[in-house]
Amino acid sequence: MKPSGIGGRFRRITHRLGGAPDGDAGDIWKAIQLARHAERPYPLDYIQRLMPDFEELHGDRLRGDDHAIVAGIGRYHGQPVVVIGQQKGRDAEERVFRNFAMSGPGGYRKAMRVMALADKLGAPVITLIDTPGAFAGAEAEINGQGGAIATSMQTMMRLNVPTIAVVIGEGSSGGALALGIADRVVMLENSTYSVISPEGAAAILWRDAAKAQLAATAFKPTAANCYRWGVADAVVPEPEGGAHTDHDAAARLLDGYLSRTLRTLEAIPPGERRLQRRERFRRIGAHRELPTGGTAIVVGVDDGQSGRS
Amino acid sequence: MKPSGIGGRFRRITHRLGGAPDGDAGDIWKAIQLARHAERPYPLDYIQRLMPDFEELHGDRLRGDDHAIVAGIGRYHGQPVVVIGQQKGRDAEERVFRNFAMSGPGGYRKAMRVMALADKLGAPVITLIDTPGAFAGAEAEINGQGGAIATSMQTMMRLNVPTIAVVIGEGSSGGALALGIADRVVMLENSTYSVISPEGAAAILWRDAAKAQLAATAFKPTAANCYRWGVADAVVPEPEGGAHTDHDAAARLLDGYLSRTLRTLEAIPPGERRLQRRERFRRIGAHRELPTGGTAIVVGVDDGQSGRS
Amino acid sequence: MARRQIQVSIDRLRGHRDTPTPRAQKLPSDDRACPKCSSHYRSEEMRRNLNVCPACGHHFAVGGRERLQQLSDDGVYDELWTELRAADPLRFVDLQPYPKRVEAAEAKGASEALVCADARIGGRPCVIAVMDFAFLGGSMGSVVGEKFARACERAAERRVPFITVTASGGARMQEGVLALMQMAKTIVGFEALADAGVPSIVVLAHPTTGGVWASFSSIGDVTYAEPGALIAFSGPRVIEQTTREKLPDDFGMAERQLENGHVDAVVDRRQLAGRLARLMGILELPEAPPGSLALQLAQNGTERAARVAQALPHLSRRLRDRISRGDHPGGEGGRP
Amino acid sequence: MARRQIQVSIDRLRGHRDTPTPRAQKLPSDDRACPKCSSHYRSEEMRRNLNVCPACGHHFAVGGRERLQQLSDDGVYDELWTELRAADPLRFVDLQPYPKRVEAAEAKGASEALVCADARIGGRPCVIAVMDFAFLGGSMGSVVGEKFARACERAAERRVPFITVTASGGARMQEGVLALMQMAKTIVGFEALADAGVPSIVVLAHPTTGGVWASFSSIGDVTYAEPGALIAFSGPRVIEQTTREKLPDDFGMAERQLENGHVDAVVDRRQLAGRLARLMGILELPEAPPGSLALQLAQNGTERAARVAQALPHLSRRLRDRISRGDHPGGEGGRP
Ligand SMILES: [Zn+2]
Ligand SMILES: [Zn+2]
Repeated sequence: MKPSGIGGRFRRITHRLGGAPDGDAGDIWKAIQLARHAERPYPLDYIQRLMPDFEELHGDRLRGDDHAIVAGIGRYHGQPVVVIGQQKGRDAEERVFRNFAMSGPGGYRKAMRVMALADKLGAPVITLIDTPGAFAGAEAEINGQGGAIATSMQTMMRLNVPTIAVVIGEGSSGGALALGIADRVVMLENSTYSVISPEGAAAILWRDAAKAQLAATAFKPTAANCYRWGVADAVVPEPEGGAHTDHDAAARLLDGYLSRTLRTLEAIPPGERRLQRRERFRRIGAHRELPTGGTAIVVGVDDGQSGRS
Repeated sequence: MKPSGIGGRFRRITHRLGGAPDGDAGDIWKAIQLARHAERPYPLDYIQRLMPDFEELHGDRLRGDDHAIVAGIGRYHGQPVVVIGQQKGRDAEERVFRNFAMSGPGGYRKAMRVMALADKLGAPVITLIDTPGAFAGAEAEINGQGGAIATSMQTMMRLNVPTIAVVIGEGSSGGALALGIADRVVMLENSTYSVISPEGAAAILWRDAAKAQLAATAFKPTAANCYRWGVADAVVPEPEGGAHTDHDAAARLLDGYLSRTLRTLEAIPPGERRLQRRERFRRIGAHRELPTGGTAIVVGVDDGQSGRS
Repeated sequence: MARRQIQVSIDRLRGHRDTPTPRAQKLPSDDRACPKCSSHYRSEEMRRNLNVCPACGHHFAVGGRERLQQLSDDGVYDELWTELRAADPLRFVDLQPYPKRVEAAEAKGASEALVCADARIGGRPCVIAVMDFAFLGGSMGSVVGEKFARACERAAERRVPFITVTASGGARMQEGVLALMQMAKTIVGFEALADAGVPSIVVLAHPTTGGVWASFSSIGDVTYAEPGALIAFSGPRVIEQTTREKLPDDFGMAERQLENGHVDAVVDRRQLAGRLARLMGILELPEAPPGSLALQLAQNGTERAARVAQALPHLSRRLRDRISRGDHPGGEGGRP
Repeated sequence: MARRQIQVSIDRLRGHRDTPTPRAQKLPSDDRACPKCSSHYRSEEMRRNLNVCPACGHHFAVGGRERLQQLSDDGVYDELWTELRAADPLRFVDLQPYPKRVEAAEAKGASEALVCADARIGGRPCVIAVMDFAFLGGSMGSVVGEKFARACERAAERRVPFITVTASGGARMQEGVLALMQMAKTIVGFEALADAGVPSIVVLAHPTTGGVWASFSSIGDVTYAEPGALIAFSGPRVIEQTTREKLPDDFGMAERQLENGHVDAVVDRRQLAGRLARLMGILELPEAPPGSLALQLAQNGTERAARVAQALPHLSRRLRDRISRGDHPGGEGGRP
């Protein structure tokens, strides 16, 4: 392949990444609509199916209880497991109550407080991600929205227990990633994971909020693409037509993945598991290398195999 | 000695505790007045004398910066040391700014945040205690004054670095104890350490705020008594007439104790040091034991030696 | 887990069980009046309803042993360390000498402001420590601190949950700075639980204030509160005196503290035992100690190690097929 | 510590040093106008004042290499990893293709939005990572994440402080979810520092927003901010659009964030190098590695063990004498 210098043409890194991203705008837009479907199962829908004995915990132990995030501990396959999820509302009233699953710093701090409990008890942590982003508000800023997200990531990076993050709907921006640092990050078949919500992207990049569909598809945020990029470790299938068509079946499919993966993770010593988790996030990204010699080097998301050509 | 049953007479435990508490009301009141002397050195007075290179840190990383507590890191005898102190104001304006050294939850959370830095860097922690108590206000309660004090104690109990708490003035109530969990707890010669401020005690126990002097002396909160009770590990002398007469000399005397003690503590492996710290607080207290046989047993503050009689 | 009958004579304990609360004592007869709805009830009737007003749900105070009886299966529990009694290290005298106060409190039947016991709730063994507001306002002195620490250590050793029900005005003034230090001692007790990975469940009853709220009771793993319980470091009166603030009537109440983020749930006393049993069921550690599962699966250690170093498989074209089969690259653990 | 001359040719780097900020580029001449006080200055004059308005103290933007030069002793630093360049994993196109944007940014001289270097400040070695707002708004993509993590790892290995100066609009949209993941990568970098006990010092320049504020830049060990810098997760315009709130002019400004508890100090750029040097002096670990002091004092191990088990000495009557001598029971460590 032709070497590229500064300002030279970009090499295609798609082969290295396991194929070009799926770019069909129609398919992507469909996934985005399914990920946000009003009847899609939310964390409490999964929780009640996966663990009928579940104790929801409330409060950040600082100054409030953020309803955009539900957190608690339940009995799952014979052991206590902590679940933390971003909860959208099912009807108009609940949507306001849940603030459309856009939490403030208190939500992440509630999550961290429950993570600490998981670490104390040795209970695995499962996060269920479904948010258009962290809340944008003056009070949230004063209370340290940035620091809350960063500290949540740091806390998850340090947990001694097995952790799985599942993107169940739309995972947008740092508000999603705050709960997304885990030993395994997986996505439901029709979920999306993106740096920003379509509406936010349209306003910022196209300077036109009406360009949401265009913006959404530009990010190609489907599960299959995220898998290719190394952002998702696995894609969990949904019932035919999408998770909203059959909550029970969706929960069963997720259950299969979670229970198998928890067994796998529990077999790894905690210290090693923590290092692997770190290494996982240390690797993700795509850049070119430009040695002084002028030869282009491509480094993909995973440098365990040769990335030089 | 005569065994005592339920409702029987209390045995004197003073011998066990190294002598009866000094009960002279005049002496006690004098110590209380010296501990609260308006010219007494405050944390920043000691800090500027002990460590001219000191970086004050601000903020709890949550929502504010409580000026009743000063915290930072300074160079002390060739190593970084974290200092956290309760700071009264020197004049009327500063007293209001410092809220009379009565901090809210944010003050303790600022302290904890700086303690975490100490643990990361391996820097010893020195706390300087001087407060009439934690602030009593509605906002402080909503923000979890109770939990902040408890968590601060827990954090100090867990620190891996050497820690010394110094009562430099008046140490009253949980507001003082929040910074008082350390490998060594020491008191300046004229400082006091009590469960409540004299004014608070008068209002509660005598139902008469004017009875402050009576209440103050009833608690016998002098350094010598606290030493007898095992609450203080050492008493650090002050200049003749009290610390307020010569801040430089007071700082030199404290410096001698701190530098020697840090060397001693640093020689103990962190895990052992933490266990000793726990054991120290596990022991403190005075109670009777009443076996079924009816023989009274006195257990003092320290059961390393025989306490049975 | 098989239900084991606890071998303990509780005859002597039962004698103490019905210690009436201070409020009830003020009534001349066996009657109680509800301060919220003014209904009158016989003590026996009230007790059967767990000291909750049958008309309006107002939660009356409950004595330490009465609470243990309410929570324990069949009312059977095994009280611990009744031999620990208050001393008078300060020779403290306020309006009366401290020993006189202790004698008067002991004469009502309780031995101290904290009652500890081995018990079972819903068949699950636990260690319970209950504060008794009737004993010197549930104040925390050296005996409370010592018993509390022992109870934590006992739960940690036996690996059974630790449950505590609070009701306290705070530190016991009459023991001075030694009472203050008991706050730290309760933190030491909780450290033993943390080391053992044993859960702490805190139930906040009315009132939980001062040094008790500022120590163990605010840092439980799970925190329930009884309806209407006052939960505060500084009580409303102290705050109003200090800051001249006018506080709302429900200031510091359990329901507000739930909103403030300091409580996980407000639980009606009549549901409390059931909730605790259910919670213990959730929190129970798997029968096998941690690591045994690891051993069991250690056989695939080499496979695992290979996966850790493994690069992203070049499987893109087969991805969709595999998704539809639920059979993802990387096997059961997904991609390494 | 002896001052070591860094062996590095900076001729090539100097060529890039004067990258003008976007604002300055809009001016036709070599002049700059202060948006706060309207004073006009020549670029050279402004640069000598570290891009701070000499009249009113307004802090102008500073390019990455310019910042390195400002902070490093004698303006000498050793830039790292210039060979890392942006890729286009999404084949992203908004109003123009992402590669075109990168080309245009690179053409101005900078290689990416983060510039890393070995340097000395006040004689103390450190690793510095500076964001360059002129390069695609200082946005954080894969190259920024990779360089950042490497810089942290390098500081951890060499046990020298890590200093970062931020100026960023957040994640680089054009790299999609891979840009989002760089937030996590910076946390991994900080974990390396935490493991090594190496301090992280964050300097927040205008603006520090979005994913940069929501990752490493909000969790430094010590956090300085430049006067007037906007520090926020969501910027004021987004908030006003979302919530219809009318925000004060100084919303999210460094001075407010100091009050809000998120910043340790607001530091004028002209004092910054001095402050950093002083701070590194405080934080410097003792020459001897941890434990050597322990070894040195291990000789009194038996004495110490005895003291640990030792009970409170019965020394009350001698206490006062000893206090006055400064010679307390328990020796240098006080009571065990
Ligand atoms: Zn009623
Ligand atoms: Zn100006």
